Formats: sequence, C-alpha cells, structure tokens
Amino acid sequence: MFGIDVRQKAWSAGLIVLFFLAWELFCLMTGMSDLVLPRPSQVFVTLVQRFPVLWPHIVQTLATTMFGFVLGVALGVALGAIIGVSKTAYDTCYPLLIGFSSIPKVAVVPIFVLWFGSGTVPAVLTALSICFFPIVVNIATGLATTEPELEDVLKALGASKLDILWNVGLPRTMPFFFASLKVAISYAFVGAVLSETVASNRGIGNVMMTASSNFNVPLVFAGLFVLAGLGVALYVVFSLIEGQVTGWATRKNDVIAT
Amino acid sequence: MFGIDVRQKAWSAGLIVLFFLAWELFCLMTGMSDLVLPRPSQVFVTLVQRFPVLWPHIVQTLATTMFGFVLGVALGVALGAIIGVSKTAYDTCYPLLIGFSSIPKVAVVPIFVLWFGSGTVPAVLTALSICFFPIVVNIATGLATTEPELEDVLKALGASKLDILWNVGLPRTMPFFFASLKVAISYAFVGAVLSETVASNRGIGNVMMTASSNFNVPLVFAGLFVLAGLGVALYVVFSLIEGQVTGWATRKNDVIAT
Amino acid sequence: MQFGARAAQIESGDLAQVLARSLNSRAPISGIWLACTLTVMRMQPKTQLDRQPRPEGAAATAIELSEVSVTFGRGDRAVPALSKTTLKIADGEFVALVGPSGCGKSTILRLVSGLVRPTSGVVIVGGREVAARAMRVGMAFQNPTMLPWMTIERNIMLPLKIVEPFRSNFRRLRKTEFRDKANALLEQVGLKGFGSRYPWQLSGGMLQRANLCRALIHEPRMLLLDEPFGALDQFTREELWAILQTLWMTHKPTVLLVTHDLREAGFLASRICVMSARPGRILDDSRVGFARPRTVAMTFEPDFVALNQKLRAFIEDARSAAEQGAG
Amino acid sequence: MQFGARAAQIESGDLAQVLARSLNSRAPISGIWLACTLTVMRMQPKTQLDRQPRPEGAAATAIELSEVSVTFGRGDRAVPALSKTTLKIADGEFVALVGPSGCGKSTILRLVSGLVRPTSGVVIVGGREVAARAMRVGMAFQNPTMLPWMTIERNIMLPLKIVEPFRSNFRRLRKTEFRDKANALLEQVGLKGFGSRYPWQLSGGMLQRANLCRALIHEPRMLLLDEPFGALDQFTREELWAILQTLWMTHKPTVLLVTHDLREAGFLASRICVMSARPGRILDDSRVGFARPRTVAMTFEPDFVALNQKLRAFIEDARSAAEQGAG
Amino acid sequence: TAEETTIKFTLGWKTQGSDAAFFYAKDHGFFKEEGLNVVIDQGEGSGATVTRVMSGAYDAGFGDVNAIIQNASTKPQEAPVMVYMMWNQPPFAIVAKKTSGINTIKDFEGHTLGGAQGTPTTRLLPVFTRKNGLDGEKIKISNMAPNLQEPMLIKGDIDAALVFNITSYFNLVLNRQDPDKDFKWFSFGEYGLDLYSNGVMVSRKLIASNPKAVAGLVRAINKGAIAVAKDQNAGMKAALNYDNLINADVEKRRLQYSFEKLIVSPEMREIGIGDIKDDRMTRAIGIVVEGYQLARAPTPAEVFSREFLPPRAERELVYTAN
Ligand SMILES: Nc1ncnc2c1ncn2[C@@H]1O[C@H](COP(=O)(O)OP(=O)(O)OP(=O)(O)O)[C@@H](O)[C@H]1O
Ligand SMILES: Nc1ncnc2c1ncn2[C@@H]1O[C@H](COP(=O)(O)OP(=O)(O)OP(=O)(O)O)[C@@H](O)[C@H]1O
Ligand SMILES: [Mg+2]
Ligand SMILES: [Mg+2]
Repeated sequence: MFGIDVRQKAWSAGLIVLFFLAWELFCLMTGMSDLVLPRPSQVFVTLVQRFPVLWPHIVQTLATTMFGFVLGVALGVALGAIIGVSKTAYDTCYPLLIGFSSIPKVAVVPIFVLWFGSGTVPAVLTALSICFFPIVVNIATGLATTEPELEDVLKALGASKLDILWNVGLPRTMPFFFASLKVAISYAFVGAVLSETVASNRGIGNVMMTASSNFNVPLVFAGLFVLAGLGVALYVVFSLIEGQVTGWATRKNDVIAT
Repeated sequence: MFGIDVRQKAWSAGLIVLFFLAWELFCLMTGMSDLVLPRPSQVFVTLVQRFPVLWPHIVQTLATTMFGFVLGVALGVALGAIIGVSKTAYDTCYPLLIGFSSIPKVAVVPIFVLWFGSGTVPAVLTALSICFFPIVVNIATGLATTEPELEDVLKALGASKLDILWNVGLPRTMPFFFASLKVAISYAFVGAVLSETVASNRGIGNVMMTASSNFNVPLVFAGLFVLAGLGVALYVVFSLIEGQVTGWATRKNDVIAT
Repeated sequence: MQFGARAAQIESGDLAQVLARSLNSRAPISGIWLACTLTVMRMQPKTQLDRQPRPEGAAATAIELSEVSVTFGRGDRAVPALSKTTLKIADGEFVALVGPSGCGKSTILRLVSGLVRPTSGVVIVGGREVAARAMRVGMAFQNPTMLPWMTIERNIMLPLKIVEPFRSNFRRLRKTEFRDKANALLEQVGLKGFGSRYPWQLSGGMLQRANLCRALIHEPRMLLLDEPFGALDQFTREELWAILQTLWMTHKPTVLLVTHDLREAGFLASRICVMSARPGRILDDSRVGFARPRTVAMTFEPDFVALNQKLRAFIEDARSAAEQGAG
Repeated sequence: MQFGARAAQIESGDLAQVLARSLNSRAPISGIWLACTLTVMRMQPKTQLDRQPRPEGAAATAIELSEVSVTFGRGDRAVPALSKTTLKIADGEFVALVGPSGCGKSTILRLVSGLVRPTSGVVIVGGREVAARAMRVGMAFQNPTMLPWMTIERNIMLPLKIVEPFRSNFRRLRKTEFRDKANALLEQVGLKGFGSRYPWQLSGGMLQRANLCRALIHEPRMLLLDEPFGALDQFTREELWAILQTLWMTHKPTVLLVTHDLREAGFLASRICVMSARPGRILDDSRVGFARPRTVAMTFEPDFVALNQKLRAFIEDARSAAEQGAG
Repeated sequence: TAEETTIKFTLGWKTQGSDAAFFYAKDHGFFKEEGLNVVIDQGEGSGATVTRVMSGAYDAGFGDVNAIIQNASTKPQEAPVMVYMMWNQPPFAIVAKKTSGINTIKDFEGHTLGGAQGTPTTRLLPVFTRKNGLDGEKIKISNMAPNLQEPMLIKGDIDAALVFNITSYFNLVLNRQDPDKDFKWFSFGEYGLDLYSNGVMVSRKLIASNPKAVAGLVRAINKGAIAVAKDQNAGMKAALNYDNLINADVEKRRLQYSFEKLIVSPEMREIGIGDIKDDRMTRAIGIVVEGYQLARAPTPAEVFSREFLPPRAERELVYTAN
C-alpha cells in the first residue's frame, strides 16, 4: 500500500518536472525571446537571486490574500447557506451575484482605492470580492441538492432549520466546499495581486508591475512562480484538511480489500 | 402553486429593484461624485443614449466570451473527467492548475498578444483560461465523490470505465457542473473584457478602457452594467437547462404534496 | 418448541449478563434504557408484566388520522397513496400495520412524524395537528439512512444532539455518558465494536439494527418503526422482538410498526391494522389478545396460527379486489 | 391449502392473460423473456418441466470459490468477512445462501460479480478468475440502488445499454422494443404504469421489485439476487417466487440467491448453503429434492417443514457458537 | 492589392486625439500610395510598444524612445529603432495641487508624490532630484495606476503626481478641474532632463527585409502630421472615424496640446519634424542610463535612424490652431 502511494506521488512529481522540462525545451528549440516567455531555468535563477528582495513582498501579498480569503470564505458560506436554503434569496441574490462577478474586478479596484486609500485595504477587499463567489455557488448547490432522505432523519426529530443546516446540509456539502476553496484561494491571489498592481507600494503585484515596465520578464515570471507556489502551498494545506473531513465521500478504494 | 411561484418571483424582482434604489439613494445622500460611483439612473441614461455606439462592442464581447466559454467548458469537462478518474492525474494536474490559476491573467494576456496579435484570439484564450478551472474542480470533485454503490450497478454488468463515466459519473455531477457554469460564465466575461482592455480595438473592455481614460465614469459603469446584464442573461439560459437536467437533485418540495 | 428457546433465553438467563455488563460500564448514571427495562422485568413476577396502566377507554389518543388522503404529484401523474384513511391510536398502544407493497404504510408513518402533509383530512398527533416536533418521536426509516459522514456511534447519538433534554447536555456528555448509551444499545442489537465504523462498512442487516438503535436512543414516547427487521435473519429478528416487547412493556411508548411478517405483528402488537392496496385504507383492525410477555414458541400455537391465517385471508382479498379493480 | 392458491393461479390461468398482453404490445419481436418462458411452460406437460438438461456430474462449474478469505480494512480495524470459504456451483444450479446477518452473504455475491477481490484464495467464474465482465451477470443488490436521475424504465433498461448484444441496438430500439420489454417486466412484478416515475416516487417494496426487473432484463446466464423479496408482503413475494421458478426452469440460469426466508429458500433452490456467523464459512450444504414446479402449498407440507427446521437448527447452532466464541 | 505590404502598427495607448496623424494618413490613403496596408491597433502603454515590436507581434508602433534606449542597452540586436521622432519635447512632468503648498521643486521634500510604476516620469525622479539638488530621501512616493493619480491628487491622498503632462492635463479637465489655475506644473524638460519622447519605431526585421516599406511608412506619417498641424478638425474627423467612442472636444484639445507643448519647438523649426540632434540624444541617453542604471550606454545610431526620413524640405511643419 505504502509502496503504491509513494510510487504514485513520484509519478506525479515526475510529470510536473516533465512539464517544466518541456517548457524549457520548447523555449530553447523555438529560440523564444525571454521577453515573451523566459525559460523556467532563467526564472528559477532570478527567483533565487532576488529572493531576499522579494521576501517582504511575498509576506505582504500572502497576508492580504489570506485575510481577504478568510473573509471571503466566511461571506461565501453565509451567502451560500442563505441562497441554498431560501428560494427567494436564490432568485434575488443569484442574478445580483452573477452580475457582480461578471464585472472585471480591475474596474472595481479604483473605487476601493478612492474610498479606502491605496495599499492593504483595497487588496483585501479585492481578494474577498473575487473569491467568495465560487464558494457561494458550491455551498448553495450542495445545500439545494442534499438528499431529502438525509434531512428527514433530522426533521422527524423536530429539528430546526438551523439544526438541519448544521448537521446535514453543511457536512454533506463539505466535498464541494473544499472544491470551491481550491478555486477561491487561487482567485484570492489574483485579486490581491490585481489590487497591488493598481495601487500599492508593496506586494508581488507591485514587483511584477515594476519588473514588467523594466522589461525584466524573468522577474515578472519569478513573481508569477511565487504566486503559483503560494497557491499550491495553500492547496496542499487544504488538501490535508480535506482528506480528514471529506474522506467519507471519496471512499472508492476502501471497498476493494487487498 | 402558480400563485406562489409568481409571488416569489415578484418578491425577488422587488428586492433587486430595491438594491438599485438603495444605491441611488446612497449616492444622493452622501453626495457621491459621479467620478467615483455614478448613480444607477445616470448609468441607465448613458446606457440608453450610447446604446447604438455600444452595440457592436457588445456583440464582439459576447461572441468572444461565448467562444472562449464553450472551449473552456469542453476543456474543463475533459480535464475534470481525467482528474476525477485518475489519482495520478489528480496529483499531477491539480498543483499545476492551481498554480496556473493563481496567476493573474492580466500578466498572461500580454503574452497571448505577443503570440497571436491583439483582438479576438487573445480575448478568447483569456476567457478560456480563466473560466475552465471552476469546471475542472467541480467535475473532478463530483466524479471523485460519486457513491460507489451507484457505480457498482454498472460495474456488475461489466461496464467499461467510460461507460461508468458516461452513465453514472457525469449525470451525478450535473448539479455541480451547472453550479460551476455559473462561475465560469461570469469569469469568461471577466477574461474576455480583461483581454480587450489590454489589447483590442473593439469590445466592452475597450469601451471601458477608453471611457475610463476619459474619466467618463458613467460610461464605464454602463459597460459594467452591460457585462452584468449579459452574465445574468446567460445565467438565466443555463438555469432553464439546469432545471430540466438536474431536477432530480433538487426534488425537495416534491415530497410534500399539497 | 425449540424455536423459541433463544428468545426465551434472552428473557431469562441472559438478563443477568446484559445487566452486569451495563452496570460495569464506566459511566456512573449510564441509565441505559434497555438495561433498566430488563432490570425492572426481572424484579417483577412475569405474569404481572402485562399490566395495562390505564383502562383502555381512558387512554388519551396519541395519534388520530381522520379521513386523511395523500396524493403525490399532480394532474396526470398524480398517485393517490392514501384515500380517506381513518385511524386512531391510544397512548401506549402497540399497533402493527400490515398490507401489500406500495399501499401507503410508510406514508402513514411520514404523516405522523410530520414529514408529509395530508392532501385532505386531519392528522392529530399528541393532541395537536401534525405537531411531531412537540413529541419525542423515534423513527426507524424503511431504508436505514445513516448520515455517511458520521460513524455509526455518532449517527446513533444524533437524536441526543437534537432532542431535549439531552440536547442541552450534548457537548458535555457526548464523549462519556451518551456514547456509552449508544454503545450499550449497539451491543444489545449485536453490533458491539461497530460503533466506530462508517455506515458503508456495515452489511444491510447491520445497518437496519443500527437504524433501530437510532430510533430508540432518546427514549421516545412514540415509536414509528418501518419494517425495522426486514433484512434480518429469523434469529436476530426474534431476539429483537423480545427486546422490543420488553421495552414496550416497561415504558409503554406508543408504537406504530409496519411489517410484512404476520408472525412479527402477532408477536409484538396489541392491535393489527390491515391496509388495502393503493390507495390505502384500513380494511381490518384486530385486537391481539395473547398474554404478555409472549414467546416465540407461542407463535407456533394454533390460536396464533389461526390469527395469522385470518389476516392472510384479509390481505389476499384486499389484493385481488384491488387487482380486479385495476385490471 | 388456500395460501398456495394465488401462486398456483399465476402458473396456470393467468398465463393466458399475461401472454395475450405481451403479444398485443406494439413491438413486433418484443421477445419478452418472461412471456416466452410462460408460453413454453404452457405447451409442455407440467411434469416434464423439472427436466435436468445435463446429468449433474457433467454440468460445467459456473462459480467456484476456493479457500476464499475477504478482510475489509487493515490493522486494528480489520473486519474478516469471509474466512476460507469454499463453494462450487454448477452451471444452471439454483443455490440459496442463508445465514445470520453480517456473515458475508453479500460479500460472496460481490466476489462473484467481481466487485470485491478476495484477500486470499481464488474466485473462478465461468471458467476464468473473477471474470464477471465476460459473463452476462444479472445482479439485484440488497439495497435497490436505482440511479436517481433516471426514470424507473430507464433504470431498468440500463443493462441493455451496457451488455451486448443489446448494446449495439440500444439507440435504435430503446424507444420501442426495449422499452416494451422493460414495461412488460414491470407489469409482471405489479408495477404497471410506474415506468415513467423516478425512483424516489416509489415505495420500498416497489423499488425492490424494480431492482429485480433490472437484474432480469438482459436475460443473464447468471443471476445474483441479494434478498430480492425482503421488503415485500407475503403475497407479492409468493407471486414473484413462482415467476422466478418458471424463469429458472425454462432458461436454467445459474442462480445464487441470498435470503433470510427459509421457506423462500426451500421453495426456490435446488441447493441451500448455510453460512456461519462472521467470518463466514459454508456450514451446511443441503440438496432440496422437491419436485418442480413447486407450489406454495408444498411449503406447508411436513417434508418441507422438516427441512426448514433442520436448517433453522443449523443456523441457530452457528449463531450461538459464534457468540460463545466472541463472548 | 496583391503587392501591398501589410504593416501591423500599434499605438501608444487607447485612441487619443494626439494620434490623429496616423488616422489622417490612413483615411487619406497616404499609406496606400506607398503600397502599404497599415493596420492600426490600440496600445497598452508607450513602453509596451517596444515589447510588442520586439516580439514580432507588431512591425511598427508609436512609443517611447527611452524604452528603446533601455532595451538597446541589453539587446541591441533586438531593440526596435526609432525612425521618426514625433514628440521632441519630454511630456514628463510633476503636477502639484496649489493648495498643498508646493510652489517650488524644493517643496517636494516632505510631501507625497503619486507615481505610476515603471513610467519614465517615476523612474527618472532620482535623476531629477539629483540634478536639482533635492533630498530624495525626504520625498515619499506612493504607487498607483495612472488613471488613479488625478483622482487621488484631487482628493488629497497625494500632494503631487509624476505624470505625462499631455495625459494628466486632460485628466484634470475631465475631472472638472482647472489644470492651469489650481495646479502647478513642473516639466522635466525645464529642470535639466531634456529628453526626447514618443515617435514612430519599427522592428529591425522590417528594416532589414523591407526598407522601402519603412521609408513609405515614415513618408505617409510625415504627410499626415503636417496636414493635421494645419487642420486639426480634419485630424479629429479621421480619429473619430477610427474610434467613435472618443470625446471629440477633449481629444481635439489634446491634439493641439501635443503640437503646442511637445512637437513645435525651436529644435523642430531648425531641423524639421521627425529628426533629432545627435548630441542632445547622447545627453538624453546619459540621463536614461543613469536613471535606469543601465549597464551600457547605446549610441544614438542604435536608437534612432534618420535613414528613412524624407528630405528636410518635406518635413516643414507649420502649426496653426483652428
Ligand atoms: N466496505 C466494507 N468495509 C468494511 N467492512 C465491510 C464492508 N462491506 C462489508 N463489510 C463487513 O463485512 C461483513 C459481511 O458483510 P456482508 O454485507 O457480506 O454481510 P451479509 O451477510 O450480506 O449481511 P446481511 O444479511 O446483514 O446483509 C460485515 O461484518 C460488514 O461489516
Ligand atoms: N415522494 C413521492 N412521490 C410520488 N409518489 C410517492 C412518493 N412517495 C410515495 N409515493 C407513492 O405512494 C404510494 C405509497 O407509498 P408508501 O411508501 O407509503 O408505500 P408502502 O406501503 O410503505 O410500501 P412498501 O411496503 O413497498 O414500503 C406508492 O404507490 C408510491 O409510489
Ligand atoms: Mg414502505
Ligand atoms: Mg447483505
């Protein structure tokens, strides 16, 4: 068992490495200018060299993102629960939310900046406003599609709507909640960075903006790699929690004993 | 029954109107400058007045978005199916995808432009690249959490993996597929518009960029309203399909006869 | 007759063992309902057990369905499940509901528990119109729907989490007393050690037994049991009959039991209602007079067999009548 | 005795009706298996029906479990479900599997259908190691898991969509012949008109009958039935027994039936295997010699009752032995 | 027709009145006369023009010469070449709100300046402070997107902004301010940073493969510029023709502003539009090298080529506002 697991992870890691190798080769073979698409090796070198400079920016971006993300999750779960439970809320909020999220956040950031000044606050707000929607949608759908049979178990006991939400709706929705977290965390990064590129003196977005006007494309990509890395790191954290919480839903392999 | 349904819809419409009224009043009371946040009434007036000018741009944006969206859905379903079915694909693709979607697309658009020139192609690609991820995640999660009992029904008949995917996995996942479509369509708009603001001579994004560099904020908001409207219109379309396809999953009210 | 031996054993010799185990268990006031029940039983002479605390006439009405019809769906696709069913159950009665498949038995239970509202007619439970919430109802669904994200133990403890007075103490006691309570029940139904498993790790019959535990754990005054022993083998079934009988005799909850097994109905119930084919109505309402505690051996005696045959004939008539009507 | 009347009726008088309906149905070659079956039956003198096409010894082995153990989970939480079970079933045999709840009966069916792989030992089905895919297996799960997004009709037609030779014609015939086939089956089990419903609109017993239809529709050479009549009333059950018996006599599929009803086992099976409590093993393997077609009336005859009692004793011994071992 | 050479041309930004020369040339068939099919796309910044041309996505564009200098320093073989210098005066300026109490450049010390990252104005500020003896440490910089500078300036979040005068002036107008009365302008050109700025650049590939096309392109644009200098209304007509979303009044004023402040200068009168003075360019390169901390100073010839310019006589631009 252990063997298979390790082998599988090795495979995956190998494939990921392969992806970067392919990219490297592609650039080398097509003689791609590093102004357009730098080779991963260049990016890594830049990343390592400039890491001390990047570090405070990484911390800044991570902090604003996490803050916005946490708020976004809270808002998303709350809204999702309301929408999933009430038909009126569903009919009212969904159009508004879809409308709101069809709006590019780039257009909204300046408003945040004018209201709250540049820097951390608009970054947090942008992260929040971009990341809560997938959570709302999945929580709402999860609640709306909960099997009535499961709810009946509690209803027959005279449980309140809140009891049912808490004991049936939300647990049932967990796998899709975690799915939406994967989307949400990556969008939270996008939001925070977006806001930083618009108005901020710190953060990866700021670095990338400067680097790009310097035509330092490898540094831009270093910034992108940092973002990707942070996204993946948080994904790994959530995956571990997910494994604990939603193991019941992905029990496929357990049935076949070996 | 019919009565209740109409009443509910009226409620929802009323609440939506209320939202805009509140916004209008807020602006009037705080004496908000229309350079920061125009009143909805101003926006509507601008929208109506400039509609003939906006029309070709709307068509352009809608076309690129839909194109990107359709491609994104196809890609998303395919990737989601692979990830949901194969553990190795899960371990390999998820980190790469999370990494990729943590990257602000603003940084990617210029690369598309450098490769494909400005205009429709990068807009389609951006829409695609921003909208497929929520679909991947939900399809993959849906497949991974399909009850093994349901799959056993087909397995016992000697069905192939593809049979199972087609007859059990995907239908079971439909509610969450539609949920992800809601996120995907709004992000597809964001992506297309984003690309248009960076590199295009047409489209709502271009309009908004021009308007914003002219500080014609009501026109910017008119663009946002158009986007929101398009998003909602497509949502309504999907909702109708969804009602047909996933009715079985939201059968709550059917159980109680009246 | 040898068939009854096992059940009889549980009612006599095994008691000491069950009781001892319960008392040895860690929780001090682990007032395990069943264990207590059994204690009470042992201390009283057997013949006195079949007491009727209230004279029949004076018993308050626990459940009353008057002219209740239920139709699922609308228009073309309407399925009439019940048509003008009238049924009155006194407090503390043990009523068995038998009838052909699809005749509306589960629907009656769902009406009583408030999960389905009647299309017409009135359902009065505990003196109020469909006020299941006010009662402590224990319901064993026909399909043992355990919540898949919880272990069996936690599934069984669910009513304690929801229903007062347990609810207030749930956070405090769920790791000690309540858990012991759940495990004691599990042990009673032969699922010792399976409390920490997940529902999908149990066999069909095991799930059904866990389902029964969930219906009992909060000591409800009203039990709605929908074929609670359907997927069990005869012996396990008979053991559980005995346990259920004892429980009823001690606490006198109102029980509404749906079953297809006429022996089961005869063994357990004080009244058997036979339903017609869909749309269901109560066709026959027979009182079962056998003395309690009843033993499995009794079910092979001529009186008992005669009752069974009477019921059988009823059901058969109901079925063929319905079929001719339909055909 | 009157109990058998209904079942006997189906085997004689009703046939004409069933057949007529089938022939009147729109699909020209609607070769409804059951209808054909019944036709064949009618045309042959009853006594010849219990023919054994191959001498017992020569019959090929359909299913062979040799020293099969299955353990679910690992380490502390390991549950041994089967331990060194050996079972050999010839082609065309009708074997009933009885035993206490949780002893591993469903696990055996899942082994044979290839859904579970043995921890140790070998399972040979149709001459190949766990090669369920090669066989046309019809499986009725203990819990009738209908796909909730399909109507009953479409659920029942599922095997036709998957299994050759139907698969190739599915797109062409699903609206005509196959659908008629499904509806004819539904009518046989008393679910006429429910084909267009969704699973959650059916009662427990109705679902179980639909489940049986799904196992039969593709005319499998091997039937794995896991308590297919558990949630049905006695009459529906007996009707279905008769249908199943006729089907078996005509087509001689290999049948492995799990049941808790000893009468059912005696009525249907040519061999009854009694399993021990968990971890399961085959304790007893009795051949049932009664002539076919058997009638419900026969189940009340002394020979039959004696067989039942013998089996009962076996199971009881197995249970108490296990309990003493565990205790 | 079949022999027409297609040239993909990128503007420096979204459609603006100051681009009228290109639209005019296109509308009046000047490009066609040269056998060119010029496709004009809007841009994403005058610096990005360089990237677009370098990557091969565009053949030519209107952009910042300082960005060429920057790239020529590291990638002399890839950097595009400027072939027609349109704006020979630098638009780089600092605009301060009069109420903030900034009257001289010395007053920047102790105040907050809003800058858009990466714009030449922002990046050359260190050179500006050094050349003018200011203490850079005491000047606080706040970064923001270009279109946020004016609103934040008006709101008082910043005291002055590092801008392009041609953009910022009209942004203030559009924000209903009086840019002359309430604001004070400090142009880099007047404080020792005598730089060149935007002009027409082409890729080295195009020069190598089709020099005739380059010459034609320059000739056509030159004709357009001269025509628009005479008649801005005609220029605006062409601009509106290209993009009917623009605010014609403001863009016309922007067009005139570009002539008045950035194009018409003593140097232009002397050498004609489109050309440069090499010694001034050498000095400008020095400033950029210092400001951007470049490793190598490119020669003016690496940055600018006058090879494709029409004769001096054809480059006589006379501006008359109308
Ligand atoms: N997926 C699983 N994971 C862990 N244990 C399992 C699993 N499936 C079955 N078991 C265990 O295997 C044993 C046998 O189960 P099985 O379902 O075969 O019993 P059964 O004979 O069909 O019982 P019943 O008559 O109650 O249906 C049980 O003790 C059960 O707990
Ligand atoms: N949610 C529903 N929607 C539509 N029809 C329903 C629904 N629930 C039950 N029915 C119908 O109502 C009738 C009675 O169902 P019910 O479950 O009460 O039967 P039952 O007596 O419990 O049968 P069984 O013994 O098979 O469990 C059935 O014909 C069924 O088809
Ligand atoms: Mg039922
Ligand atoms: Mg089983």
